[in-house]
Amino acid sequence: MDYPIDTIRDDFPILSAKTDSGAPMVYLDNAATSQKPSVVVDAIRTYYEETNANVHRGMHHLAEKATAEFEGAREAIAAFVGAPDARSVIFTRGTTESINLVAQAWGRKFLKAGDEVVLSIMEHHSNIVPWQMLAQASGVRLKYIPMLDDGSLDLEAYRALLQGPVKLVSVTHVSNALGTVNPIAEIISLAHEAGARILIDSAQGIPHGPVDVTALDADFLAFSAHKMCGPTGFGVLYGKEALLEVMDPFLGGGEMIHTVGLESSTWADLPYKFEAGTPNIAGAIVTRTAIAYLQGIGFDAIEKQVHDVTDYAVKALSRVEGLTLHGNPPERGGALAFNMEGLHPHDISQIINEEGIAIRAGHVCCQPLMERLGRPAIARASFYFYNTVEEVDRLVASLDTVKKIFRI
Amino acid sequence: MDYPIDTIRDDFPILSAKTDSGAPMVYLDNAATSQKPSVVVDAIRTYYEETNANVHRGMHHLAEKATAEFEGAREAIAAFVGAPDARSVIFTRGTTESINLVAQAWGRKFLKAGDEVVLSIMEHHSNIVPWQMLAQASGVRLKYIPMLDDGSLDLEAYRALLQGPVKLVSVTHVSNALGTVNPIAEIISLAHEAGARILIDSAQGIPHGPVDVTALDADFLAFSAHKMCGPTGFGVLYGKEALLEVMDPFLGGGEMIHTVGLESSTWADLPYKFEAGTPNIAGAIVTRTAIAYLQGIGFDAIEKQVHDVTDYAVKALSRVEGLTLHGNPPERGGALAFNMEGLHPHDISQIINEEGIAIRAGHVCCQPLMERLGRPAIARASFYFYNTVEEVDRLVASLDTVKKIFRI
Amino acid sequence: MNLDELYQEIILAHFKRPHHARNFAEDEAFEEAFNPTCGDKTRVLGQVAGDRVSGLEHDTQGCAISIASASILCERLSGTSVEECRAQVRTLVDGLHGRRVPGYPEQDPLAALLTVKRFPMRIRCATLSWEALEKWLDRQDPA
Amino acid sequence: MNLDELYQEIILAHFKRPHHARNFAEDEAFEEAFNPTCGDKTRVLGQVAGDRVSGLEHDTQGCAISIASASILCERLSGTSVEECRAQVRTLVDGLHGRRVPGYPEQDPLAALLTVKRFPMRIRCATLSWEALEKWLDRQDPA
Ligand SMILES: Cc1ncc(COP(=O)(O)O)c(C=O)c1O
Ligand SMILES: Cc1ncc(COP(=O)(O)O)c(C=O)c1O
Repeated sequence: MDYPIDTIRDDFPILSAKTDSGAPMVYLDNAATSQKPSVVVDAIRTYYEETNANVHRGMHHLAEKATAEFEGAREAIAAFVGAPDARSVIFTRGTTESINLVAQAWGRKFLKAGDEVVLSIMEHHSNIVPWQMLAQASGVRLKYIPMLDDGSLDLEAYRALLQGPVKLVSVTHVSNALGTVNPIAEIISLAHEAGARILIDSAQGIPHGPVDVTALDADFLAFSAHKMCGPTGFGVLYGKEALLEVMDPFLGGGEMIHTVGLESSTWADLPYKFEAGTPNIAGAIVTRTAIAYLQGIGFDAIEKQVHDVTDYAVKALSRVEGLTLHGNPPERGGALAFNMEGLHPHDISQIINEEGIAIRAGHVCCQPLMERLGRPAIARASFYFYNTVEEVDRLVASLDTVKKIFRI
Repeated sequence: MDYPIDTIRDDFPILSAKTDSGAPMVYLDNAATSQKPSVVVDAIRTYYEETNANVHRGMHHLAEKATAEFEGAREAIAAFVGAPDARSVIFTRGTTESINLVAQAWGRKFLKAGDEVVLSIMEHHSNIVPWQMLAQASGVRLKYIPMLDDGSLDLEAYRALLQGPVKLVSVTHVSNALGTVNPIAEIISLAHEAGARILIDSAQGIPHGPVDVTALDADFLAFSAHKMCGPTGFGVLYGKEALLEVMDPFLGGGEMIHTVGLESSTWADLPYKFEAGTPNIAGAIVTRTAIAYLQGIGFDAIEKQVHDVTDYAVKALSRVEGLTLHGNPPERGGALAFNMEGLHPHDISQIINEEGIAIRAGHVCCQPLMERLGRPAIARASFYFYNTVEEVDRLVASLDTVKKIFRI
Repeated sequence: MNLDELYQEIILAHFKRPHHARNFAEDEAFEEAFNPTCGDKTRVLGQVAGDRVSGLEHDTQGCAISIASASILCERLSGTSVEECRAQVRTLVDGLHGRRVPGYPEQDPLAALLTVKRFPMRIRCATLSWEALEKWLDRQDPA
Repeated sequence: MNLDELYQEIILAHFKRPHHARNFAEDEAFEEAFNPTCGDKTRVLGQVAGDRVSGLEHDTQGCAISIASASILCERLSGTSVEECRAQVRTLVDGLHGRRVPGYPEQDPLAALLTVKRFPMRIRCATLSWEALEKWLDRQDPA
């Protein structure tokens, strides 16, 4: 069966929008956030119009219904990531909060001065700064896996780093800048061989293909709903139950307690110990809808479409004179980064925006990677399963306009 | 002009719903979360179908639009609370996260062993547990303002507590259990006279009437959107700029940084220093819609309706034999707590739910208050501006059913 | 859902006049179970001689279901063996969670308790004292 | 929006051949402004003799707007008084934020720079070097 691209695009009304300048939009900023299909937006409405109540604490009709849908979402998300139990699925605001949760609730308790945390040079700021804050608080040392020129991680150097007193490795599944798909199965087993725990930042991974935390033996895995057709303000931390059990709580408040005394309190069971306050209830429930939508299309089909479009883009952009594509990793997700001679990415992005083309320009939250590339900023095009090769053609054509305006 | 209760109720489709048992619903659990008017739900759709993009970092059409709406929401929320500048409005997941933010980013830096934090016995767990966690980490001591039998705070005792080395007072604006409206202007000025900072937990206050942080001279103020017709997963911390400026960051990640190096980073300006990661963008934008909706009805009208209905309920419930209403504070918001002789609140709640009536039963996240009342649990009815005296009548009538089932 | 099913005569009777109920002193050898979402709390203790459990008592703060459940528990299990107690706990808890259908005789108070399974938010009320008993049994014979 | 307005000939000329631009050594007495949302960075230094500012130079990593802006700044303000420099900074920044309309002559490169105000996401690009200059002036005469 052919990939039903037209039907799929119809699921996203925004893809037919025009920009202020009247140009039909080409949305190539999916690594920043994905668009949302109508089923997800409809599910938000249905939640608020038919179910809305606070969860867990009420025994009236709506509270029961909201709680059942909310915990049903947890079960569905647990199944989606291959978690053995819904207890190990913690709801957060997004990848960033998930990583901070581990840094604070696990790192502050179990890491001490001199212990090492291994990151990589291609991490998003959200997988760097929490560890720097931990380092400041506890004296932990940070080490970075360097990158080869093709944009892949230097696994030899990684092995060497693992000789040190490494207690945790925290790396990205897929680079949000270069699109590099890292060999996480190998990275995880090397970490475990060295006796280290591992966190996988799958913000850019899981939107493109399911992850099985049990098969991978990941200790922690973080992702955001908004990059996979879900709502803003919702994300997940998966953690092995045995690890979560012994961790300190993260934030304090309603929901995460067992008993509250004047002097001290005791903590609720998993996963609630880590979920203080009223959660993003609608967020959880419609993230389940988003996952079901993606599964309905099929992750194989999604991967193939993204792969085909990205591949096409790599080839097309390689032919643009004066354009440098960064990296050429063995496996690439739906993102690519480039620069053009004599042009700053901002100007590129601004000009092609007038033709309706949305890409991102800047450090894309990867300043250390920019240092490594020797560029203060890059232009990034990132694709999802609703993008097409025709859109890539429009991107490429728009770069001519840029050159024309800049008399290049 | 008469209060247009029918039009208002029409704004909330869920209010016309029936429960599983076929009874028309009477939603009296507003202190847990409010219902959402259609304009808010529509605004969510509009955002996702016409604007959705990640904020701040892009210069394409959608990113500009999303950023403008997101920052426009901040301006509107700043104006709503009387903040002198939008820089002092921090976006969080809700009241709970807002309070944790202060406990961690301000408390850990500026409070030391022996310093005292004054809370009250009627606080929600979300305004107790973060301070207990701080106490554990830093040796700060917690003191509690006791409560008089009428459900109001003992201000004499508060003055006495302020003789101690108090660095912070953190109290609720309105009790979520008893409905007590605390005299926050007085509480704030007493705290300031004693040289202490003050945080107001306005989760139950601001939904019923606007707060002017500048006039009140509040140092910090926290609230949640979901209790005031807004979405789940969004809340606010207002803080005085001078305080926010010198605080440490809270969570680390994208958006909250200025520069990121391998070893250390520098922080972004306010308010971004406290907003790591992709925020709940839709949440912020539609909270503005919720506030505009409330303003459209008019807070005077809202307050009057809630007051009238609550008053009516107090009188009607007082006539129910065997029913004890807790507290009789000089000023009462839209909540009241009661117990019935020979009955447990859960059974009450369960039985009246069959008649469509949604109240809450339990400790309502106030275990220390339950201790004070000498009750393990209470039944709570809480009202918002769409509730009516007829609904109160139905509540009261339903209590007869409870008695009948229990042969009382 | 029919409330008369939940609040059957026998449940109400046990709630209104709970058997084997008293206020325990803090230093007695009870075990406790607590439901943080609602604040209900039940404590259970008894004696063990040989493999016989006797004199089960409870101290319960809670709703009609949790009190009746504790009362029925003490009445039904006092005088049985440790083995039998454990088996009864598993049977009731599994029954309430719909994992297995216990073969309680129709007039058995346990059959009345089992109807709670149709009210998901109340299942924990019914299991609370049974959790406490299980903890208490664990402490008696840590095998 | 018309891009030709943003990328006028004079802006492009300054971008392609920026005036008074060079790479500063880390120990020179520059001041820096940085835009964290995009990573653009500009550094400015000069000399002050009496109340005269001279020899303004910049070291800018950034887009066409930020580079052209820094280039125009150095060209226009070298040789003016400290007072005049400060006034020009305020005039341009206020003009870009739409708070006041400066009376730049039509052919003035500053008039070209001012068109950036119609592109909200780029205003910071245009003000970056001016922020750095202001910081640098503050250090010269901390009055
Ligand atoms: C007085 C009070 N404070 C704090 C909270 C916590 O708010 P949230 O759960 O939205 O974080 C609540 C809500 O339950 C409350 O009523
Ligand atoms: C690789 C990677 N990690 C972490 C994040 C942070 O995710 P969020 O902003 O949703 O918290 C992102 C998204 O920008 C990302 O691309």
